[in-house]
Amino acid sequence: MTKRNKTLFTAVVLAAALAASLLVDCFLPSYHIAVQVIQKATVYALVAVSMNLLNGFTGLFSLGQAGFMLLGAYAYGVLTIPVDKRASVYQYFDGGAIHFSVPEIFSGVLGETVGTTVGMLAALLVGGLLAALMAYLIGLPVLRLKSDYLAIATLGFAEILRAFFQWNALGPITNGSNLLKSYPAFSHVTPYVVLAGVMIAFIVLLINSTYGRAFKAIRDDEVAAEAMGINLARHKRMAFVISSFFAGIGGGMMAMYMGTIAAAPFKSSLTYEILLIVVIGGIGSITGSVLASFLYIFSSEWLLRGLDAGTFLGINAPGIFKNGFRMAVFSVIIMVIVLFFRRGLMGDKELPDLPDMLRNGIRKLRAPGRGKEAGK
Amino acid sequence: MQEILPYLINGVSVGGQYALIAIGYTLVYGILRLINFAHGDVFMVAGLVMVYTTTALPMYAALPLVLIATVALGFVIERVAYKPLRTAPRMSLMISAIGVSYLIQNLAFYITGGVPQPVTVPIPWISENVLLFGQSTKRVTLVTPVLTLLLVVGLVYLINHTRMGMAMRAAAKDFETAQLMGVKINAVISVTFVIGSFLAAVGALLYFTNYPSVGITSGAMPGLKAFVAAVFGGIGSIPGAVVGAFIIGLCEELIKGLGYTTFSDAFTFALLIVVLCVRPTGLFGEKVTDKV
Amino acid sequence: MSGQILKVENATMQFGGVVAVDNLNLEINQGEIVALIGPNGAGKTTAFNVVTGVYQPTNGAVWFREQKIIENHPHGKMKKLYKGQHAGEYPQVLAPTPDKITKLGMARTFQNIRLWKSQTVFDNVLIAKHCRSTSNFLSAAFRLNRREEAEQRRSVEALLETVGLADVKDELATSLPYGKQRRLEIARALAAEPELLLLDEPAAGMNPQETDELTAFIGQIRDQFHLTVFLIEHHMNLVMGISDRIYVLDFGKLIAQGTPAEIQNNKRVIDAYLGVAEDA
Amino acid sequence: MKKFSALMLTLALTAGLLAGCGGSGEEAAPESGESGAKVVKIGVYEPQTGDNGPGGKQEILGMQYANSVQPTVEIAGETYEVQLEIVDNRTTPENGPSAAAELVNRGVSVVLGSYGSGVSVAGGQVFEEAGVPAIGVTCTNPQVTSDYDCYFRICFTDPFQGPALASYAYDGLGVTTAYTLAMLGSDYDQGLVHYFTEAFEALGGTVISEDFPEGSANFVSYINNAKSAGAGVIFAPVSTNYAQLIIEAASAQGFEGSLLGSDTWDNNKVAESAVGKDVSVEVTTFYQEGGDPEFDAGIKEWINANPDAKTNNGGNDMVAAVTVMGYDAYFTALEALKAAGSTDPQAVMEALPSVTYEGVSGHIEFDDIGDAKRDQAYIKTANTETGAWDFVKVQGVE
Repeated sequence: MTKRNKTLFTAVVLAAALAASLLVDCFLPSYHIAVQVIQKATVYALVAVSMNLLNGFTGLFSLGQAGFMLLGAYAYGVLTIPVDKRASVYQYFDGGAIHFSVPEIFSGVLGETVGTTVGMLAALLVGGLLAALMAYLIGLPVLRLKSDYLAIATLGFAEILRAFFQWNALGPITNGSNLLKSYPAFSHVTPYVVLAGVMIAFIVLLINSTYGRAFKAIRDDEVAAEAMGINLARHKRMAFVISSFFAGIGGGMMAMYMGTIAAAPFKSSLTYEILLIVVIGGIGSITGSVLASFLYIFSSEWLLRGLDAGTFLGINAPGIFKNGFRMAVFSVIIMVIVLFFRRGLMGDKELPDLPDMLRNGIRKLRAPGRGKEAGK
Repeated sequence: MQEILPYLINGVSVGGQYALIAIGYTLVYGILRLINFAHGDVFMVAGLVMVYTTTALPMYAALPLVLIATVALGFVIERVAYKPLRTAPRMSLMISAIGVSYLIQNLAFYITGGVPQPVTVPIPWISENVLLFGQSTKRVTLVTPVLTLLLVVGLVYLINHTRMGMAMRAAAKDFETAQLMGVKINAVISVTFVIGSFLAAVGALLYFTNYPSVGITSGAMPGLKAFVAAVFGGIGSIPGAVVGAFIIGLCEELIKGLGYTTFSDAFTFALLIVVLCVRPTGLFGEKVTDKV
Repeated sequence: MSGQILKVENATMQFGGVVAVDNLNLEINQGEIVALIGPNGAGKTTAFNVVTGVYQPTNGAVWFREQKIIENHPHGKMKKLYKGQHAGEYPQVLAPTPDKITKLGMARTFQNIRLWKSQTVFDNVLIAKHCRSTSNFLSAAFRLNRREEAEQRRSVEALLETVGLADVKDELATSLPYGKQRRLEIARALAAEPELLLLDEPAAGMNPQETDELTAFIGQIRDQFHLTVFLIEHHMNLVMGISDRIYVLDFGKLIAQGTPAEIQNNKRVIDAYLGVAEDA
Repeated sequence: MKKFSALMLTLALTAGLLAGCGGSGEEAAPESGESGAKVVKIGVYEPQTGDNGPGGKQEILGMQYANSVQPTVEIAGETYEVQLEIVDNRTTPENGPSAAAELVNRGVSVVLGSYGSGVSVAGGQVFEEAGVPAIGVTCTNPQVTSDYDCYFRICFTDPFQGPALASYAYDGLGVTTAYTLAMLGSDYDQGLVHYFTEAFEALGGTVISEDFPEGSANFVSYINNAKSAGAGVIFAPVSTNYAQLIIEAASAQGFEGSLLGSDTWDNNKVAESAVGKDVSVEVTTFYQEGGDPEFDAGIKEWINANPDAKTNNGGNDMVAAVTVMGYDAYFTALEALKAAGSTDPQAVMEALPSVTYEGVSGHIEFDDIGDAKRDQAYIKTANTETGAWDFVKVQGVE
């Protein structure tokens, strides 16, 4: 396939995705399961891509994603809860310490609809920036650590962050262990798709720029990269901060999707879940992360629910299809991918390579004997 | 003194439990340079097996079975999930470990139905209450640190005075050279996992006797804490892991005693990060430099 | 064209109790090709690592273009352990990371090839241009640096043409035959626009014919890019055929220096290479 | 080849996905059941897994038993078969919206649940948008009903339960210093502690509050803190698993005062874990076994005849209060369906405020917010010999 065709193909796929999301919004009510699932999947896609930027493209094995999402989610909630709802949300903290709401401030200037939207986006942005700032601070000591030490240190940071957000002394801001809620959220699919799409597009652009190439050089060989004039500390920090920024925004969107914010969901298990999505999609493939997010969320939240409920694909076996079977099947699939398909769905290939991959696949299927040679 | 005494006793007991898990981490890390994320879950499985076997079998049959089952699990995990990745990048290995942890938890979830399994038949004698310096406590509190130290002494002897121990030391020092020198590396690694799982099983017996139930995430927190202990003591070093575990156990309980209960877990991680940044090799770890 | 480009002054590198480089002094002038030779384990690569900032010397200083870039003195644990000389003479601590040194105008290759495995030949060279890029991540991501990027790509094309790798530019670096990988490493170092090129055993593992080609190649790029070359090598044919001057290292100490002809007849060098009985 | 297989895997899953879309897109119109009668669906939005899994399962038992007692309902002159649609919300808020959407998707007329307030609040958004009424069974946080018009509740709330416990501790037990222990990150625990503290201090007592991180197993130091603070009572409104751990630690450390629990403690496992120990455990709850002997006998027979149900009930046939509440919630829903005269969720929602029902747990009637009008809680104590709950008194707020 020529380069022009590849670009064309990519454009068509993206346009189709946008059209599909618009169609969903036109025909399905906001409480429809498809809407819920697509929203969750786009959020996961964004966070998975942000993690891939760090783990897949820069080779920094960080497990702090949940912590940065937590920051983004809380920033979003704290800034957007309408002023008149604060008394009921912060019921144990006398209405909390913050007495303004960003969307309300903006709607005072720009009018109700536009102002609220702008305010929500601004709150998301603040969440992202907060996560980025925290990443910068954490990064100063932690990024000097090598692979697995880095992983465990970032994991630890996420846990510490969680304890802080549940601390009653910070209750007037974080509401302690209690839920934040009643904040505005997008109820349609398209805002999620567009928002996540724009963010992911930025990451793709970054990865294909000179900085992205430098990240990959660090991943492939740190010593050589440094010898070729790439400032390791600066570039690692940059990747860490950028990744955390998007994780923060992802956290804010997650808050929108969930409708309530508590620190509890942002545990290390969330990070593991996202890491496994990245692995399924292929470490080093943005398209893979997005695809895997959708597959994972669609199956776990919707299509494979039958595995837990007794009946699946018309087979009724309550003895086998009981609670937890779905996740058990999932984890087996994940292990199979980790052990035998280490490159995941996409390897390091991207959307434009997809038609070629399919064509090669079909050719191999037709001539299985020669398949091995062709595949090298 | 009388006031902090109960915290000290409890801290030593908790430290002993962490120590038994921490050794498993430190041994595996010493040889494979892998954080075996699944180790805490092996610990949890040992607890579950204990619950199931002690209800079905008499105690003298049940306890050995727990040890055997746990050791077998550790062995199988290594063969299935880590051995095929021997030449793969370290990140793949770590992902595999996280995957195994996820798998064990989800399988346990499926088997138990996601409900914590009650420990209906606690191990006799050690779960009785005794008085110590005027404080009421369970006998296991005293047994744990003593048994831990005995096992560690045995293990250190094994490593320093047997052929297998020598092979383990060689593999820890230089994996490839040891292989070239005729050390059967796969056997050594298997033995490492067997020892680690055995100690985790002993730890689980002592730990879950103390508690009313075993849940699917019961292993996660002790596992993580024990790992921190191993890093704190200098990962790869057995005395380091033990000392680290006792220090962390004591600190944790003292912090609770001081009233900062909100941060008792967070403190452990803060300690970890400080250690990693100030002295990445821990208390007893060896310094490694990258070759260019 | 003359004038000093690199000066290593009383550099000592000690790992614990082991002195790997002991009071090394050397000078390289602009336009020269200088070789550092010595038996295995003599400390040649360590010396390279000190010069390029990978290791911080225990004591001593390094000057680049008559500007001091590295300096250190024994401190901390080394204070007591230090076995070298000139301990009190270097009070400052100057320890730039390798990337800073590369930006100053020094680039190196590695003894065991360290190419970026998942990148194409072209990208391997292009990435080395990154340190000369002036864009920040936002302008790079939003493609506001188109002109610079195009310029870099053009110069990489030209460079690959020069080193004879233009025909394989879209292949994965690791799929190249060994000799070409070596060449690519040199090309990559050149892309960082150095004045001083450091080659760590460029001919390792090459047959005589390949070595001859390499000898010619080094000469050619020296002239074309107005380089100074500092190399470590075991192939005496190459060293003798190309070097203006040679330094000889044994057990971390400098035992001889001079023109190829002088070195060839130096008794200490011959002893070092052939080995000499302790009591002789 | 491997890459290709992986790709095929994707395609297969995608195909499954499309098949799924085809199968479940439509709004469920009244379908016909096996017997040919029309079907009305009642959604069960409960945790079956996670920390609240055991409680959720017991609550479901009540609904299932009620369903077996009364499998049909008369709506506008027609007999409908009642079908329970059970979806697991996995205890945690992040799984709430999709679980709720799944219920809406299955076309339920009314929803029952959930055990646990946080996840109820999270699902409430979806029910509100879809216009499906929900009846909270044992979620006691006031926010559940105050936030959403669609949410009703048949149990008492924390602003009642907390003060009831405080007044029991202060007046009933004569304790002036209380120690509270709540899990970090649990809004239920923290909320109840808040109301308890407020009331207890208003009565003139002192309260020392501490939190423990999720996943804690060793409570010895907390008990020691309570002892050294001179607390006469430990109030720990935590989930059943932690309740057992606290009882264990309190007995090992020889804590002499009372352990006070909330409705979550009303569980067989908790009572059993106190057997043979020198502890005194008291809890508030919605119902006391023996309050309706006929009902007790019926449900015990049903549980014993049904191995799965017995497992879900913790392996014995003790009747938990949440099970009774589940039973009452089911019948309240049937009353609402009858009153609405339609299976349309909107009609049910409009009919609910005026529904009244004489349940096993008492009279059920909703106030303006949608909460049941309740002013009494049962206090029970764990019998350390039999492992059963013994009735102490009926407690109100003074």
